Amino acid sequence: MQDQNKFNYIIQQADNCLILGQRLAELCGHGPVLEQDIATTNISLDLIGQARLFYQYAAELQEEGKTEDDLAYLRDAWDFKNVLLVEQPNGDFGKTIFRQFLYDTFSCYFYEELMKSSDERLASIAAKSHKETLYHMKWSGDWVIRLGDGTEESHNRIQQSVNELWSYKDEIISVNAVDQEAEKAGYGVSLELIKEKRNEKIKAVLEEATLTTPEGDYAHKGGKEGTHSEHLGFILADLQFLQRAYPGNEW
Amino acid sequence: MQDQNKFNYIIQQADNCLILGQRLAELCGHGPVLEQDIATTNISLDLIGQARLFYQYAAELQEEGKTEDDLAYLRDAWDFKNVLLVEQPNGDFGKTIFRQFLYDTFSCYFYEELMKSSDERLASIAAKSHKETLYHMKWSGDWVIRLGDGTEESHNRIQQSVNELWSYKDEIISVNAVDQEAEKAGYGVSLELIKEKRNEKIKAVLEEATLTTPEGDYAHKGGKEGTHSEHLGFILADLQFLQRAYPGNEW
Amino acid sequence: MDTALLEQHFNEKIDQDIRIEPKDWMPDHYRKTLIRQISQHAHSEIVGMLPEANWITRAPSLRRKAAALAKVQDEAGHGLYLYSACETLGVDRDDLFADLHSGKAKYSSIFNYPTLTWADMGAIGWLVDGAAIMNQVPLCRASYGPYARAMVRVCKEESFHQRQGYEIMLTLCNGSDEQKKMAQDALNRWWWPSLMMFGPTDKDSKHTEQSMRWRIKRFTNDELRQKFVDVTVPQAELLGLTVPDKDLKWNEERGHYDFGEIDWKEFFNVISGNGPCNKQRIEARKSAWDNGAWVREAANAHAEKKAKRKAA
Amino acid sequence: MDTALLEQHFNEKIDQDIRIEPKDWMPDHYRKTLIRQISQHAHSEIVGMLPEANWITRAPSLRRKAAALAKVQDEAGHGLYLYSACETLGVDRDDLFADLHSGKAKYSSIFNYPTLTWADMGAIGWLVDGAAIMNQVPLCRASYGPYARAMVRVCKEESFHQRQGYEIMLTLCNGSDEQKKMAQDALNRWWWPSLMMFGPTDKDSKHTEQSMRWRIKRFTNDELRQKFVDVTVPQAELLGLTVPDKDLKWNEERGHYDFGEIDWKEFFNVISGNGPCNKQRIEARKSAWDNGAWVREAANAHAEKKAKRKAA
Repeated sequence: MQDQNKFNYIIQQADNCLILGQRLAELCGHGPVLEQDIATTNISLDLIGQARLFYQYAAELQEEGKTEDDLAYLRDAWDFKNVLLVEQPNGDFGKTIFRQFLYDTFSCYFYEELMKSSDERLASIAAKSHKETLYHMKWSGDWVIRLGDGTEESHNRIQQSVNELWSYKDEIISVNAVDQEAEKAGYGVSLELIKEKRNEKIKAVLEEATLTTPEGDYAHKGGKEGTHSEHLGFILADLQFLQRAYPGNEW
Repeated sequence: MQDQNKFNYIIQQADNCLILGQRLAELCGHGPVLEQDIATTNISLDLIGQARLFYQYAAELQEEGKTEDDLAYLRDAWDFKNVLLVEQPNGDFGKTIFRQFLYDTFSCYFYEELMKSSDERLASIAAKSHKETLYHMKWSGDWVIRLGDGTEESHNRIQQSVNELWSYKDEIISVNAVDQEAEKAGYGVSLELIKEKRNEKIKAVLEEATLTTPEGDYAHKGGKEGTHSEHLGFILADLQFLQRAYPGNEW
Repeated sequence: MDTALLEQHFNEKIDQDIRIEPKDWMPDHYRKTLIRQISQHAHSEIVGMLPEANWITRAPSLRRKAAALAKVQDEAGHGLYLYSACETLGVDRDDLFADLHSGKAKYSSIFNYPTLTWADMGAIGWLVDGAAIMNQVPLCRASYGPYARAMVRVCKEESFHQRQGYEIMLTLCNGSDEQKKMAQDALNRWWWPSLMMFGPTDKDSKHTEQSMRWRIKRFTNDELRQKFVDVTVPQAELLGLTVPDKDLKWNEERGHYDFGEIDWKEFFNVISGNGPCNKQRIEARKSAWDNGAWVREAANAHAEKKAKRKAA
Repeated sequence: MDTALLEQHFNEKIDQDIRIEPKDWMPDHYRKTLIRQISQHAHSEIVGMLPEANWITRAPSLRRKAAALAKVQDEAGHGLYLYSACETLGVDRDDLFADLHSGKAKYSSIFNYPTLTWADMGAIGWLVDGAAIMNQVPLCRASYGPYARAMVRVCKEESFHQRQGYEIMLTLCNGSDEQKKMAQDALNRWWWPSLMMFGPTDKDSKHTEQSMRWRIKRFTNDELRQKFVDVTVPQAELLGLTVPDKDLKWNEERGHYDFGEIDWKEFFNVISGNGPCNKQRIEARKSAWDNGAWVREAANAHAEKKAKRKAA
C-alpha cells in the first residue's frame, strides 16, 4: 500500500457514492413522474460512475491487484465508511429529495475544494464529479422548494422528512482522523470551509421553501468509522449477492 | 443417491416449509396484536422445524455428506421447488392470513395422508407435522372468518387478498412427475384426494366468512419445477447471505 | 375541401412516401390507429423498465450496474419521445396512463415474464431488444412524421442495448458452469416469448392489412418473425447455446429456418392477464402513479404560485 | 379502617415478606411506581424483539434461525405476562401502548442500539439478557404477587437465552478469523450499553430508596452492576475476547473488578431520544399498531356479531 490514509480517504467518498447510488437505483421505474424517474436514475448512474473512479484509484494505491469490484463487492459492512445519511431508506419522494439535497450540498462544495487537491488524480475526478453534482444540487434544491412551497400536504410531508433526516445532516462534514491527515497532507479538503458554504445553502433553500429549520443539533455518527445503521446489512445482501454466491467469476 | 425421486419429493415440501417460514419470520415484532405476533412467529418456528426434518432426511438420502444447512443455504433459486404461493409477499395481515390458509388447507390434509406413507421416516415426520398444522389451519381459518365477517373494511381487504391469491391456490395440488412416481411407489400421497378435502374446507370457510369465491380457475405454476417469481431471489439474498459471504464455517 | 378530396390527397401523400405531419389532415381511423400503436409502444417502454430494474441493485459488477441504469434510463427516455409523438395526435399523456392503469391499453406481453437470474439481463437485451428492433427499424420510415422521427432515435439506442445484451450472454457463456447454465436457462425461458412479440400469425392479425396500406407497418408479423429467427439462431450457435425448439432446422429450399409451432394458448393467456407478472407490473405502475399524486400536485401548485408572484 | 391503619398494615406485610395481591389495599404511590416499573419492563420486552428480529431472516443456520424465532417469541410472551401483571393494578394494556408510542413511557435504552452483525445475536443473549437476569432474579421476590410470579417465569427463560447467547459467542470464537472479529466487535459495541442497563449510579438514582423500602427493588444499581462485571469478565476471558475497558482490573482487596467510568453523557443522550435507533424502534412499534387497527376492529366487530347471534 502506497498510502493507507489516502486509500481510506478515497474509500470514504467512494462508499458514499456507491451506497447512495444503490439506494436511488431501488427507485428505478417507480418515480412519481416519468421525468423524475429519469432524473433519479441519472443521478444514481452519476454516483455509480463516481464510485468507480474512486474505487479504481483506491485499488491502484492498494497494490494488491484488486479491482473496483473487489472493493465494492467483497468488503464487509464494517469496512464501509459511508455516512449514515446515504444508507437511510428512500421513504416517500420528499424523503428521497431531502436526503439527496443534504448529500448534494456536501458533495458539490466538497468536489469544488477537492478540485484543488495536491493529488492530480483526485483533482481530476473531482472536476468531473463537480459538474455532475452542480446539476444534482440544482435539481434536489428545486424540488425541496417545490414541495415545501407547494401544497399543504407536500409542505407537511417534506417538513416531516427534514425533521427526520436532520440528525443525519452533519456526520458528513464531521472531521475524523483520516480527514485531518488528508487535509494536512494537502490532498484532502477543509471540511470547515465546506460546512460554512453548505449551511448557508441549506438555510437559503429551506427559507425559500418556507420550511422550518429543526431545533437541536444532535448528529448521528458512526458510518465514517464503519459502525452503521441496521440498513446497510440489507443493502449489501442484495448488492453483493451474486459475487458472494459465485465467487471469482467474470460478469 | 439412494432414491432421486424420493429426494426430489421431500425437497418440494421442505422448500415450501422453509420459504413460508422465512416469509412469516419477516413479520416478527410487527404484528397487529401481541397475541397474533406470537402466533405467526410460532407458525414460522413450526415450519422451520418441519423444513429441518425434511432436509435432514433428504441429506441422508443424498449420501454426499451434506447437511440440512447445505440444502437450505447453498442451493440456487432454480433448485428450489416450493410453490409460488409461499414466496408471495406478506402484504397486509389479511393477505398473510389468506396465504397461510391456502397453505394450511394443503399441508394439513397432505400430512394426514403422508402419515400413511410406506416410508416410515416420512410417516413419522408427517405425524408430528400434522398435529402442528391442525392448529395452524384452525388459526388461519378463524381469522379468515373474523376478517371476512368483521367490519366492512376488513371484509373488503381480505376479499381483495382472496382475489389476488386465488391464482396461486392450485399449484400446490397440481401433480408433477415427481408426485406421480412418489404416489406410485407408495411413499407419496394422492393429491387428488387432498384436493377434494381442501376445496371443501376452503368453500366452507369462505362461506362462513361471507366472502365471494373468485371466478376463473387459472393457476400460476412453475415453482415446483424451479421457475419462480421475482420474489424468491430477494428472499434467498437475505436467507443465504452469511453462508455465501463466509463459506465453510460453523455457526 | 370536402372529406373525399382530403382523403384522396392524404392517400397520395402516403403513396409517395411523403410524411404526414401533426397539422395535416388525416382520417380519423388513421389517427386512432396511430394513437393505439404509439401509446402501446410507449407503455411497453415504461413497463419494460420494471423487469430489468429488478436486477440493477443486484448487478454483479459496477460496470454492469452502470450499464443497466443507463439502459433503463434510455427506456424511460423512449417512453417520453413516444408519449410526445402521441400527444401530437391530440391526446394527453395522463389519459394514456389512465388507460394503461385500467388495463384498457396494452403493452408488449413479454414484460409479463419475470427476470429470474442475472442472465435474463443478457437475454432481454439480446432477444427482446433484438425482436423490438426487427419490429421498429421499418417504422423509421412510418408515414407519420413524429412517429418516424421518434423511432430513429429509439432504434439507435436499442441496437446498442442489443449488443450489450449479447455481450452479457457471451461473458456468461465463456464463464463458469453455473454461468453457462444461467445463460441456457435464460434462453429457454425467453425464446418463445420473444417469438410471440411479433404478434399473432398473419391470418389472425386483424390490423395488418390496413396498417400496411397506411405505411405504419411495413412487414407482416410472420415475415418479421422469420427474419428474427434467421438472424438469431446463428447467434445462439455462436454462444454455444441450444435454442429450445426441437423442430428448428435450416430449410435449404426456403433459405430460412423452419421452426416449431408457437403455443398460442399461452400467448393469449398472457395477453388476457394471466401471465406470471401481469398484476405485479400494473400494480407497480399504478402505485408509482398513485404515490406520486401529491408530488405532481405540489409541482403544479408551486408553478402557479410562482406565476402569480411574477404577475404581481 | 382509615388510611393510616391501612398503610400500617401494608407496611407490616412488606416487612414480613408477605405478598401484596391485587385486591389488597396499597398506597397510591406504590401502585403508580409498580405500574411504571412493570410496564417499562413489558415495553422493553416488546421493543427488545426488534433488534433480534432483524437477524432472523439472515440467521446463518436453520438451527440458529429456529432458536432465534423461539427466543423472540418468548420475549413477546414475557411482554404478555408483564402487561397482564400491570393490568391487575387497574390499567389497560392499550393505554400502556399509547404511552409507549407517545414517548411518555420508557423502555430499556439498550434496544436503541442497532444489531449490525450476526455476533450481536450472541452478544445480546450473553450480555443484555445476562444483565437483565441480574436485575430480575431479585424481583422474583418482589413484594407484589403478580409481578413476582411473572418474574419467575421470565427469569427461567432468560437464563436459557443467556446460555444460548453465550454459546453463539463461543462458536464464533472457535471459528474463522472473521467470526472472531465479529465476536470481538460485538463485545466492543455492547459492553458499555450493557453496563448502562443498571441505570444511573446510586447517588443519581431517584427511585432507589423508596423502591427498596417497598421491596420492589432488592439491590442498588451499583451493586448489581458490580455483580454483572464480576460474573461477565471471566466469561469474556474464557471466550478469548477483550473487554473494551482499559481501566478494568481485578481488585484483590475489594474482591471485585474495578472498571472504568461510564459515559453518562451518552447514557442520557440515548435515553432522551438520540440513540442510534430510538426513532426507528418507536416507529416500528407505532406502525405495527396503526397498521393493525383494522384487524383489531374486525376482531371486535366479529366477536360482537357472534355474541348477538348467540343471544338471538
